[in-house]
Amino acid sequence: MYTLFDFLTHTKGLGYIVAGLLLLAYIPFWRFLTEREREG
Amino acid sequence: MSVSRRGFIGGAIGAALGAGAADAGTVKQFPGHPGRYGLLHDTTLCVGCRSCEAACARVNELPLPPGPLDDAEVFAARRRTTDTALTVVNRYVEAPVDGPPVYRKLQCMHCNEPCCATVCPVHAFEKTPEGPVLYDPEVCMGCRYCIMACPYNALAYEYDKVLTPRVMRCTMCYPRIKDGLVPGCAEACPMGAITFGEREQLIAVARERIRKFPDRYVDHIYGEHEFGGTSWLVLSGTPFEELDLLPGVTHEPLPAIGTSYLGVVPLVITIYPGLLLGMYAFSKRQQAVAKEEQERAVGAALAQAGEDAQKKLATAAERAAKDKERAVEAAVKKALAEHQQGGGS
Amino acid sequence: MSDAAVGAAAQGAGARSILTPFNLVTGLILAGGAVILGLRFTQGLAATTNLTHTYPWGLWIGFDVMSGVALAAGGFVTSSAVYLFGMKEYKPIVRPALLTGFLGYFLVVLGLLADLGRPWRLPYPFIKQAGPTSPLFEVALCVALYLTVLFIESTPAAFEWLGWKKLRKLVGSLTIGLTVLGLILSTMHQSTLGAMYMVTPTKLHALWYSSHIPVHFFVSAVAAGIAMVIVEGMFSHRAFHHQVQISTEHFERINFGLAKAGAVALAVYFAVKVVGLAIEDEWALLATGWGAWFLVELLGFVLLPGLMFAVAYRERRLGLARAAAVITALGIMLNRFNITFVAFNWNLPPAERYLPSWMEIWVTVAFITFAVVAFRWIASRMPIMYEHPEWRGQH
Amino acid sequence: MSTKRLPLLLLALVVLGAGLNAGASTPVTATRSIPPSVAVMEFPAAAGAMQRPPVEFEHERHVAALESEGCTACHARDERGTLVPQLAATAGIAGRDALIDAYHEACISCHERRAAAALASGATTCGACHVRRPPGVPARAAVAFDYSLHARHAIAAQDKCEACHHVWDQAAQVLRYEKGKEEACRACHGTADDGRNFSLANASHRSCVTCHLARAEAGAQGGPLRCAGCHDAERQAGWTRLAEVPRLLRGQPDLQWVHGDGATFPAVAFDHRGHEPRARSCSGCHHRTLAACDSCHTLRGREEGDGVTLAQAYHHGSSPASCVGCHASAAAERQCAGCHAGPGAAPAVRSCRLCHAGPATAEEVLAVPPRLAEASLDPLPPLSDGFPEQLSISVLAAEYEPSKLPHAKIVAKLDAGARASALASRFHGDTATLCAGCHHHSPVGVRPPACRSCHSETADPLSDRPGLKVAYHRQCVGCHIRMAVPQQGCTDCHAAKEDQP
Repeated sequence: MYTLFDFLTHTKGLGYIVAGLLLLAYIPFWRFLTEREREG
Repeated sequence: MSVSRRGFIGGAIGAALGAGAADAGTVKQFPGHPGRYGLLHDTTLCVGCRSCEAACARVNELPLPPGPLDDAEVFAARRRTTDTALTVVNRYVEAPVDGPPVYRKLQCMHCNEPCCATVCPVHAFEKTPEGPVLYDPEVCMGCRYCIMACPYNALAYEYDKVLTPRVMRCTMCYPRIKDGLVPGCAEACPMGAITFGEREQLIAVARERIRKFPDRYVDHIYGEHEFGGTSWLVLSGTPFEELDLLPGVTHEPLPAIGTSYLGVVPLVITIYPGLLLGMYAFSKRQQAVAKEEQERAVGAALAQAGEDAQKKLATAAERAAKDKERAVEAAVKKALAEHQQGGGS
Repeated sequence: MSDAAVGAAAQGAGARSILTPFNLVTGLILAGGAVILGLRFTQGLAATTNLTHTYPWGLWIGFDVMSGVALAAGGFVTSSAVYLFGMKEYKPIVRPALLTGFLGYFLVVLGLLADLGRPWRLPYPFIKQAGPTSPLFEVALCVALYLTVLFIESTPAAFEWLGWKKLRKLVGSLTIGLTVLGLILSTMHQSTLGAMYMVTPTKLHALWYSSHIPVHFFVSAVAAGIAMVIVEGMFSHRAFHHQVQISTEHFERINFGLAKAGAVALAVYFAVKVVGLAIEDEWALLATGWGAWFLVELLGFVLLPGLMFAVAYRERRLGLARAAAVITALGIMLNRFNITFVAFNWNLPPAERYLPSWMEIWVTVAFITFAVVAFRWIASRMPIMYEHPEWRGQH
Repeated sequence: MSTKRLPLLLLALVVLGAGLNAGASTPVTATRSIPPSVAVMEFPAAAGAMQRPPVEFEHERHVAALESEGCTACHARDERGTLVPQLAATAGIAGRDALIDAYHEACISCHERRAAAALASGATTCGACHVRRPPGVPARAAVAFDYSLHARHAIAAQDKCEACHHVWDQAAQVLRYEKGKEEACRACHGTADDGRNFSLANASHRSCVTCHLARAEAGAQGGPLRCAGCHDAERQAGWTRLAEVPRLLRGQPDLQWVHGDGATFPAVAFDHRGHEPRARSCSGCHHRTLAACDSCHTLRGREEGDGVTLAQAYHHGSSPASCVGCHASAAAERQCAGCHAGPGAAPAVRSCRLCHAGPATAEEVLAVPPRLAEASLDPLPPLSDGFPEQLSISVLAAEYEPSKLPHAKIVAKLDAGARASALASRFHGDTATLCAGCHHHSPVGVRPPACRSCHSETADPLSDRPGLKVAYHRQCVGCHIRMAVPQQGCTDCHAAKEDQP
């Protein structure tokens, strides 16, 4: 990792993927959270 | 030596953390690929013969600059690099009474931290370990953000081509460098105004020239730090502003400024769902509460109305009953009176 | 307006003759646009635009992408207000706003396709090779996603028109999730459009350049979105008067609500701009020629409409609110033009400056006309301006 | 505000903006040059800032208007009849407000008086005099009182030096003339009035203008009376210069040993008489007083000499008053710059001996009379293969024909330049030194090596030694540029190849 450009490419690329996955993961988490509400 | 239990545990944790902390603590430094190449452009030696333009055109198989090379009319207007001329020489200072005119060669500066590479949405630019910044036309979609972002206005675009327009710029003769040769312009320059070599050595050479001839040079190597430093280094006898070389607003590389905001983006992706669904839940609950209150209010109102109705009914019934009694009494009395009159008559 | 009358009015529009003056004019413009685009795709960008190596981005980027995205922000503003923040009384204007947003973003993609050197490579950042360090990559990602979100959010009207009940129910259930996703995507790319200019501190004039440009772009987009909803309401309410179910009093109440939101948005935008001046200590620049031009934009097209919105809301004057909305929309366009090519490369001599060629202007007008015609075609068929009887009161 | 007027307002805003924007990019106009006859009347720094822009007093217009009344209309004469340059009305007034009132009283009342008498008169309102103008640069050229001008004045004063020179007798508090003590005015008169010791400007105007005025009134041929007469650059160029200027005798030695007391380095024989015509005036070297250098500059530096040591005074590389500095600037002249401003022109270490050739100890200095080493350059050697007449450089010939180097012609031209200058012939020592101009970084005298023996094909980035092609061009074209030789084009030295497109 010699140049800032390489570093940014690496970190930002990873950043997007991680954020995307977390966003998707939020849906099952929300459903898990509010499951009981919907049954009642 | 007695080691108390807490001391022992504390020491162990400290050691464990300490090992990991060694490299994490330092701020990230990016010195760039060691031993990468650069070029030193000494504008006090340049005589404006434009051999470099001709050499560059030959090496890149581009049309030679129009007209004879030594036609001084060309210097009347200041030119810029175009898609068919990857480098141009401009005259920046007319010949003062006591000296020769000052020329400078324009081309892509091959920055250490190229902002053209940073802003490209398809990563078409790559900063090679040898130094040049290379462009890959196979992925470029022609958005031209690189041309807009370059602070030196060094990039050009083939607007006239329909199917295969490319971004055109100096490649520091990358194929020649890989063959161990010197870039075309450096080889062609008769006055040695363009010297090719390792960037660090060229900086040392430039400093030595300034030290040896203090009144010939402005004591500044342009490109050593500007926007994070460039592969092309410029020495000049006149202030750099006169050579249209902006004094480098900052030594911080442009990619650092350009992408500083992007750090927030993943945060928006992760924070917003919680925030918004929280708001949505809040507004739904608010609506639910509002509905409940409404029902309760209606219920109460109904109940209230019901009670009033009962009361009213009760009073009405009472009154009715009394009226009836009174009516009955009156009737009875009247009957008695008629009876007494009947009896009497 | 009983439901039967509504249905009759919808069919009635088609019966009239095609050659109305409106169709003639739009047809002419669109034909001209098509010819020029044909010329652009056969002779290249050089033949149809004044773009140069110093000005790689011109009117198509300046208007369609920069201003188009901001003006199409009405969609996410209204949908998030209604669905997320529970402002139910704005429900009737959600669909037209979403349709405007969808057509606006469609306009953006059209503008990009016309401006890109190799438009057939538009999906390359996602399928071929990504450049994650680039703000433009982030904008492309979000615009692509948000276009699909807007498309899905606009389909309920189509499904109701086509009578596909199951699909309509499915999309109905997605509304909340889509609105949340839409708000996320909008926040990101509205601001990152501004971040695209953070990389050129030496080329954009100091008065317009700021390290907080993303915030400037986002807040101005909200203001522009609200203004655009009012402006769009102005035209569509008059054009589709026979379809509108809500009473004019309710429509006016919505407009005044929007005017109030507009006043707040413009006030915030004005504040952010002035704070920008303070942080970068550019007071002295206001005395220069550029300072005067900046003040024209700031006072004439941000402060003025903001005050007009406030007065219109207090005095309940709809005409004033609509005028303010028009000025705000023009103001955002002026700001985006200033940033894209008026104050860009501000230190170059006037000879090297950029002015859009008539062909670029014609094509841009043709795009706008296409959007208006599409809006008119959809709104006259699908339940945009009114609620379909079967689906009354549902998401 | 009804919506009808809105489009109008909008249109006005846009037009205003566009107009301003067009004006935005016009560059700031160049600074204005203030003619010599205009005096910018600014407060002395001590009196604080002025509330209004300074008045630019046009002396020329006032003189033209008051021609008939003569100088005493504004200026007064002191007890000895000298014309005092300051305005009479403000003479002796101190204090900021008093000074303001005095000026206003003097100028405005005069203007009003003349206006009443229907004569040409000036402004009376504040803004008319205090005008805000862009920054100006005074175009006033300093008067170069060189030998020729001094000689013309001496002739006019019939060699009576007491006409201008005087000495301040501290004891008797009086100015008197003393033979042999004549100094340049700058020796005593500084930049600002200091009690009775007037500033240089004040003192020079007092003596020169008064004398010129007296001669003019007496009908004799006198010097200029108006500002532009002395201070205008073109007029100065137009002054008549004496063809041959007699030597200015002030008791200075012809030849002497220069040897600082306590110095151990050999003394230097200084040809004072030879150097005098080299400078424009005595104060070329005697930049403060006409005393010897070591009276202010000592080995370890003294307060009178601003701490500049004797060695620095004589050897400072760029000061025009020092020996080495003056010689360096001479070497930068056009006919010498070819070699001296070139890449390898550092003076050889042994050149110290050229000057320091005298005795070392103080006693010997007194005993041995000063003598100059004579400087004679033997003639150029005859043409031979060691000293070729013409060279053809073909080692690199590729795009062009081999280049023809007229070796003898070049050496002859440079040699003539060296011979013509006494400085050059003295310091070159022998004719062969000239060769080191091109054959640099190699011993002088022996047959010098060819360029390609040190310069290889490719440059050596470490030692910054250029490749052969660059060495040729940098040396030849560089020298032609420095010496303004017209042959600087590619085909001037080597013909283009026929098949070259």
